[in-house]
Amino acid sequence: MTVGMLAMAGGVSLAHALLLAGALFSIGIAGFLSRRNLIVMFLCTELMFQAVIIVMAAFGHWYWDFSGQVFIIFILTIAAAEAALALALVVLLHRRRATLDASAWRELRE
Amino acid sequence: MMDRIWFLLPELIMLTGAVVCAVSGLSRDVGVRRALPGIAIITLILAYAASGFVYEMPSDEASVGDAAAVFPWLARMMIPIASVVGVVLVLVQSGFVDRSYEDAVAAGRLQFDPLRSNRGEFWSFFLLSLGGLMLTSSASDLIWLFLALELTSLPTYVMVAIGRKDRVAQEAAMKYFFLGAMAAAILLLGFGLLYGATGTMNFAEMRDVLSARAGETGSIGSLATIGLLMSVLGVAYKLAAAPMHLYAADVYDGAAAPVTAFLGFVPKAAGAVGLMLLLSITGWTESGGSLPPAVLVTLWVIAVMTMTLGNIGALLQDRVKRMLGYSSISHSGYILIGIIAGPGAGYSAVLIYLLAYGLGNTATFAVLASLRSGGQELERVDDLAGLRERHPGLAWAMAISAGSLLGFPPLFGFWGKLLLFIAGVASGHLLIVIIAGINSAISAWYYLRLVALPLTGQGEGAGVTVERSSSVGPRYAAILTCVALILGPLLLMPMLDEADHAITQTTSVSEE
Amino acid sequence: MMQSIFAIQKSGIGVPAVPMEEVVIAADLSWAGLILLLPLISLVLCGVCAAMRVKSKAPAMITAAALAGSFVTSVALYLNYVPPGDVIPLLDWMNLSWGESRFDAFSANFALYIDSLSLLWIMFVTGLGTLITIYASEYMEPDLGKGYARFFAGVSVFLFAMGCLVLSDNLLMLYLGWEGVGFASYWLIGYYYQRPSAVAAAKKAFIVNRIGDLGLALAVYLIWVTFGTVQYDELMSVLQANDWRPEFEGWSVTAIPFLLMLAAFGKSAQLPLYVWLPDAMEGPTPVSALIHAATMVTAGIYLVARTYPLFLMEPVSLQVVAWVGGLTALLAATIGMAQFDIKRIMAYSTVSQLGYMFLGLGVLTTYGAAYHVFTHAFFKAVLFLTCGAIMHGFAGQLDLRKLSGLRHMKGWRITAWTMLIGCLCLAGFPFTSGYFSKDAILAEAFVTQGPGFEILGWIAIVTAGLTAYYTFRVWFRVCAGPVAFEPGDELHDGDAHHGEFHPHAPRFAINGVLLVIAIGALLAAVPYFLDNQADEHLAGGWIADMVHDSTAREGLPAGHGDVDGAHHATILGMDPHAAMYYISGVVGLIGLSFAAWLHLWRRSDADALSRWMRQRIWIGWLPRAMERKWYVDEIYHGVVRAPLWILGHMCHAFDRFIIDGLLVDGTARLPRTLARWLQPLQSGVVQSIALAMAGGVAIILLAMALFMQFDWPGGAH
Amino acid sequence: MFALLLLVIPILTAVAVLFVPERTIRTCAFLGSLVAAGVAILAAISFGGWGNGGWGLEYSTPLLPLYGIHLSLGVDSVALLLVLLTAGLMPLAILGSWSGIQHRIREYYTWLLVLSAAMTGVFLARDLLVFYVCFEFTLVPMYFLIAIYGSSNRAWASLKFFIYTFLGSLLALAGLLYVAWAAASHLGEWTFSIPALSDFASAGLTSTEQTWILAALLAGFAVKIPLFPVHTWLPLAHTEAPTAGSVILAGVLLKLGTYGIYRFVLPMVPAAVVEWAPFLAVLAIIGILYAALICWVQTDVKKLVAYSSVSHLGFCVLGLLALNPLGMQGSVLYMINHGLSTGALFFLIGMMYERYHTRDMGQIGGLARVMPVWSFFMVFFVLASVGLPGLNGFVSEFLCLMGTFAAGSTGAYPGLLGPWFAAVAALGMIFAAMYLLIMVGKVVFGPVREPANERGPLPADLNLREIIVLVPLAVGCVYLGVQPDVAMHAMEGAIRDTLAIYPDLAGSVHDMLASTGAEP
Repeated sequence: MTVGMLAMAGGVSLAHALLLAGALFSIGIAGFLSRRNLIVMFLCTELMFQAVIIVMAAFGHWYWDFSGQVFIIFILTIAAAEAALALALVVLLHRRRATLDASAWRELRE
Repeated sequence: MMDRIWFLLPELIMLTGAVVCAVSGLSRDVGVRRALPGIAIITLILAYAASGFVYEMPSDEASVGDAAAVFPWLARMMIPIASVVGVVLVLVQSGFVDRSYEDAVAAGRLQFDPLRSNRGEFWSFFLLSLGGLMLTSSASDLIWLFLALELTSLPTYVMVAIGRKDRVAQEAAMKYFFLGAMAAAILLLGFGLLYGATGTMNFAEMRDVLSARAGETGSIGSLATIGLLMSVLGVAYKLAAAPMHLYAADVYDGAAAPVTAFLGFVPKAAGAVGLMLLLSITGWTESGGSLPPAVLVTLWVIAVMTMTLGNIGALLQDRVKRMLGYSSISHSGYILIGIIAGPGAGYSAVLIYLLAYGLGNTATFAVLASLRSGGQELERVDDLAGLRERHPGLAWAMAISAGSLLGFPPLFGFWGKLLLFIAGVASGHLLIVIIAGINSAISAWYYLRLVALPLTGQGEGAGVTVERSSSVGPRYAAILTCVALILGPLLLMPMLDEADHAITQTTSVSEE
Repeated sequence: MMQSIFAIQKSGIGVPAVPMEEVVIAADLSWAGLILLLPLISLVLCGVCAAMRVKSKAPAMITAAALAGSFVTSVALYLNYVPPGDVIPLLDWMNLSWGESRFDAFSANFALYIDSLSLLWIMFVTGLGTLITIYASEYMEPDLGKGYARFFAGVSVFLFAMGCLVLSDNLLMLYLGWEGVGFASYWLIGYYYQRPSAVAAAKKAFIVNRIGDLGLALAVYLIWVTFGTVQYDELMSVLQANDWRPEFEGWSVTAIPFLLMLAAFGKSAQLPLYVWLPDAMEGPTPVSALIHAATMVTAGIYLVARTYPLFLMEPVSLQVVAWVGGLTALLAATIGMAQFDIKRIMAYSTVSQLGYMFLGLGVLTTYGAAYHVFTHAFFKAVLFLTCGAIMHGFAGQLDLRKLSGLRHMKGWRITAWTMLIGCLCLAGFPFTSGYFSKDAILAEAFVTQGPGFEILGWIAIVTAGLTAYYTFRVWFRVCAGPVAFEPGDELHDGDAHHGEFHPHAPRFAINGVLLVIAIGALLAAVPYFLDNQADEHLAGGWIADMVHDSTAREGLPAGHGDVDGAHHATILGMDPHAAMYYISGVVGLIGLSFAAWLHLWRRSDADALSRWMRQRIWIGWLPRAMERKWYVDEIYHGVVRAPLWILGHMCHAFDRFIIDGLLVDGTARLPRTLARWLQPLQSGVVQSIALAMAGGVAIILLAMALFMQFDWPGGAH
Repeated sequence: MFALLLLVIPILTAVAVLFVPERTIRTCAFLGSLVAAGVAILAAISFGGWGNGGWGLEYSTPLLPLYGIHLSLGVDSVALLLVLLTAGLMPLAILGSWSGIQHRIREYYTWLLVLSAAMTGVFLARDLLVFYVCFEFTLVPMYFLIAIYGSSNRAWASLKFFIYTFLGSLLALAGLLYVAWAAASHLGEWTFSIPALSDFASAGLTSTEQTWILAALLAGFAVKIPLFPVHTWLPLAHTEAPTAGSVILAGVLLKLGTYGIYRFVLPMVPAAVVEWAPFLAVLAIIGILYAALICWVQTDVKKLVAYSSVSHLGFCVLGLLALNPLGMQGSVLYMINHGLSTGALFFLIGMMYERYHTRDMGQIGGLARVMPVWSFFMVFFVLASVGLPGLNGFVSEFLCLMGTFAAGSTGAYPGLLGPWFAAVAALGMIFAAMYLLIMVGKVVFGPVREPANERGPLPADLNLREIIVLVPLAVGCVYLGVQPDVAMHAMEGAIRDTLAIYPDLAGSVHDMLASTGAEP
């Protein structure tokens, strides 16, 4: 139903793009919540970011407005920065515990 | 456009300071490395001065401030707040990064190796994050806001990781980072939907679009509402508000005390400011407009949940930083009262409260940073017992800061809370004020432990020997903040005027 | 329905209504304040003596002198007395006002209301007080340097409070005196404070009196609310003018006398509040004589007499007074018959005699009541003081089975014979003072019409017989018969010589006082034969004069020659007054002869009789119940004290466990409990935290989507 | 200016105490409090409002003009009487803890002086927030006094005291802020001036609003008084507090609650007060009897006196709710009298405790023989507490009950209480005699019983210092018992002013009664 309405409201391309973005975001978040490997978890966040990028791009295209595109550049940059950070962190953690299992890190709890 | 650059002078100064720190931290000269906190302080003072300078310029722009921003004068208020709390934070953090490494170098056991030194990075991240906070306040569109928020938080991830080189700190960094990434994704998705709903990234234009739509259809539309809700929830992570608060206890607990002090204030302030900016797009101003009911209800629920969960969570804690982490969550709940109260009295109360809370929070961590037990940080609340017998000044500082956080008259925290309550009542949200009152009473339970154990305890935690840490900075910070908490209310009148000015000056209509 | 003094006639208890003259304010008589001031001064001086640990008899001297001064002042006041009396302002106390009307102000000051009634009372109070203080100066010798000053300070307090009670011009100052005498009595009963029984008795006296005080307090409120004043002179003129608040007329007019009654019954030890008086005998004997026999306990009679017009407004109240008085008289007499402690016998006889006085008030003879108060004060003081002398001499021995033949012992003759005088008066032996005063009441019981008043009269006559019996039981046992004694358990230093007990006979002060008061007791009959000054139509001599100018004047007997409508009743075909002379004389003699048979001539018969009665089931309960005071104390304990005590514990438990434990601490525990429930959220695993966060976001978004009214298609357009 | 001095002198003394040499701390604190008392007396002399109402000793300077918040001080005669009570009790409290407090004396006297400043501030406040700040701040010194210098269970007692009263006062703050906001939206500008807010609220709020505000205010004040059923912190706090703490707690702190009712509840929400007076009176009466019964079964002397405070303050509340000058003057007088007599009782218990280290009636007895002077004072103050006429307790208790009894029958004042309320409450008089005399009977009289542990360094009986502490209180008790007129005339005008709005409500009360079918 939603699909149909979106299609009616905004045309095929936008709806498809948004659906794709929604699917990506959902996969990302599902993966983030279910996977234990730190690197895979990080990749899932990247998936979510990509989903947002698609949203931005789609709406930017829809409105014929460039600020969406501009935002994409910045998002990519931030994602890159985060990737650097994440990798550094993962290396650090791996050195300490020799595992990338996120649930191994549970010293801080109640 | 150049006009805006001019208004960014303070942030540019911060950036410069960060670069200077990063570079000079690599110096082989111990003196230079020791001077890093000094550089940070100088940078902050310069930024403060610059904010005064650019905003008081005798030009047409001066009357409206940073005309392109949503709240043109907000930065005029936020930069001083950030600088003042920043200076104290510098003192708290001075000398703790790489302490053992530097000690070893000083003792001649190790050669100085720039690749192993984190000090320069730490201070530059410190300044960058504060710069991000300053930038947040002058944001005029979604991109800027996002970048500013990320600039605020990304360095903090690193700071948590390198602030203390042990397992829990790294675990804290891991949790902070990964959960932060997820929250950022949610925030971004919200931004994307907002963009989709309005077709613009500029806050002023979005406000025009949405208020026009609200004028026609009676609502801003569901896409915008969902987008706004997601953005709010994303920002809630920075603010440590429910349900995005769950990381806070672990992270605050794991990070080193000085870093926790930083975490307790800077991202939270950025989040609060970001929330004020985001909500402005609904056309909600002092003179009129209102929040969409869904957003209002969400904020209301979030506020109540946050303060309640924070306070009751803190009740069970034995570890002092974890307890303070929960306390910081509860303060986000109080801040949200001001947000709910809205532009005008509510937002200006938020600004005052941020300062009061920032000082009080920093003071508690300053005390913790001043103390070590067995070469480690203080872990358990009970370790504070009988502190007065050995270090009366620190015990008193702990008591005063806890009292201020509790909102006890006549300390600064009380006035902050009072202004929030007045704003809440004045905006018709009496119930949430009452809930906040009950929450304050609950919070008395654990804050009083921080008062009672140091001052009245008989040293039950005597098994652990508590000594003063070698660096004097935290002690000065504790004294300074406590003086500020006691005497701060005397400056309340001008501060409130300033905050009121910062909030009531809004860009009325976009230029287009 | 308006009721006034005049309405009484409808109810059948006829009284003449004579308008009262206005009482004048007489500031020039303020020297009368000395009556109150002197005891206060002596209180302070005694306090100083106590603080300086004076070991001489100075406190007694000071107190005696001060009280003598008070007595002299009272007499001087009497000599200066001009009917209808004066109000003498002394000191402002409470004056509140918030409007113009009388009802918008409340004022009660220290001022003296001098009329004949208060003069009568203050004179015998201060007079007897002086004498008994002199007596006590010797009696209390063993305590020299220990509690001596404290004792006389207490006596001073008592005299001050009693003066306030009697002389006050308003109900509030009366209340001050009322509680003050209660406090003095607490002080003096608990004089031997190391004896738990004395402490308990003192406490009991104060608390039971407080119950009465509650009645007085409520009565004062009600009087003020209804009449707008608590000052006697204003009150009387309000009553005369029917100028009270109409909305309170019905129930408050009824309630006032009953509340006052409660107060009077508490102070004067009537049913159901008499239980404290027998226990009060724990105090030193002079105290029992002064406070618990002669003066303080008559305050109830004074109160009723003082507020008589209020009682007259509600006729039922006086009937209740009469019945309570009569029944108390009988009950206490029966208890008195079965006791062995002579002081307790006297205490019950006091209760019984006070019952007579209330009977008198109830049957509309304030004169009779006042006269009986007057005579009783003397003869009962004598009796107590002789008991005290005996107790003093025999190391606290008071058991009449262990004392005998006192009149044959050297040094004890005065004691024995003065005791005989007291006993004769108490027993109503013909031509003693008690005979006349009792008859005045008895006769009126037959004259006045009321529900069962005739039965009441016969009860009173029977009681008179019982009184004669138990009175002479004491005298015959203790003073007559062969010489025999056992010492009590309160041996003083000088008592035992070489292991052998020697009773020490009373000396000058005690004997002198005994003689004086005994003579007084005999002479108390004289006023009956004096001429009436105020109104020649009255009967009753000087005492009637002293009641005449007061608020109690409605209860005065009309002259004998004056056969008005009220005196139509006859008893055995004779005029009640005349008949009573014979009847009570005969009844008294019967009681006396029984006592003589059982306790003088054949004491073994008494034991046989007692044994015989105890072995019979149908009558065996009677002596036991009489001995155990009809179990009244036990009933109080079971019905009032124990339930309240249990209730106290229940309240305490409720407070600790329900209010504090459950409600307060439970509420305080709530946040922690809630936090414990939520603790699993903080499991520390990054995924579960993320799940909780994302779940929270999802829930919020879903809830908003469901409950907020979205216009779904309104998004992107 | 006097007002500011009264506030500043204790604070300055407190600061001085922090820095003077160890040996002179007590002297310094004592002198400071004496000076404060002297200034209070001077202020009382210079005060022009005795008897005729109105404010005096006014001082005002802006704090937060944006919200109309001023540091605005001033007193009416009732407040000044309570200021005098505070200033008068303080030197005695300091003198009374001379030997009882042996450790951390510097802090002790600092807290005591700060406490006195805060309490004075409550009575001096003419601005809502000044009031609230001082009202709330009294908790801190008291908290420390209990938590540092208390007996064994002090941590729990202080915590409970703090949180309980803190919660209450926060709710009261919410109510007061609501009033301020309502006034602001009505008047167009913020004000926190108490008279202005009272004027506005009494007329400008609907009866529903008034009811809620009444509830909020009572949450703060009823806990402080304390009224049944929110009284349970008090016995605990009293038992644990050090002597001077108990004295101040009973003497002044509890009066903050009744003063709050006098200052805020009665003038601000008259309609709600009139409507709810019977309900509150029933609570007060339950408190009177219930606490009295509990007193009866106590074995701890201090706890007994603590519960007796609950009982006594019930009379005080009843007097206020009578809504007529009789009851109200009695009630205000009661505040002072209770401060004197119960304060003295706590002193006496403290003196006993210092010697025997127990307060258990089962272990101790017959002290009249060992400590005659102490016993004299004990009996004296117990009698004052019992309400023996001629001493102070009587006058106020009598007037409170009389006001209650006559409620509705005193001129134009409305009143829903009446004879039955007074009659039931008056049972408290009997109970008071019962439990206090039982206590005296056990502790003072009877055979001597002393606990086994040896005496402290103090002499057996009271020393001169202790007598000096007690004598002023005794003199006060006698003076106010014999000359209550002095105090009552002094407060007359202020009370008439406070009650002035009530006669207008009388009509509506009668309507209300008519609609509920009740009879006046």
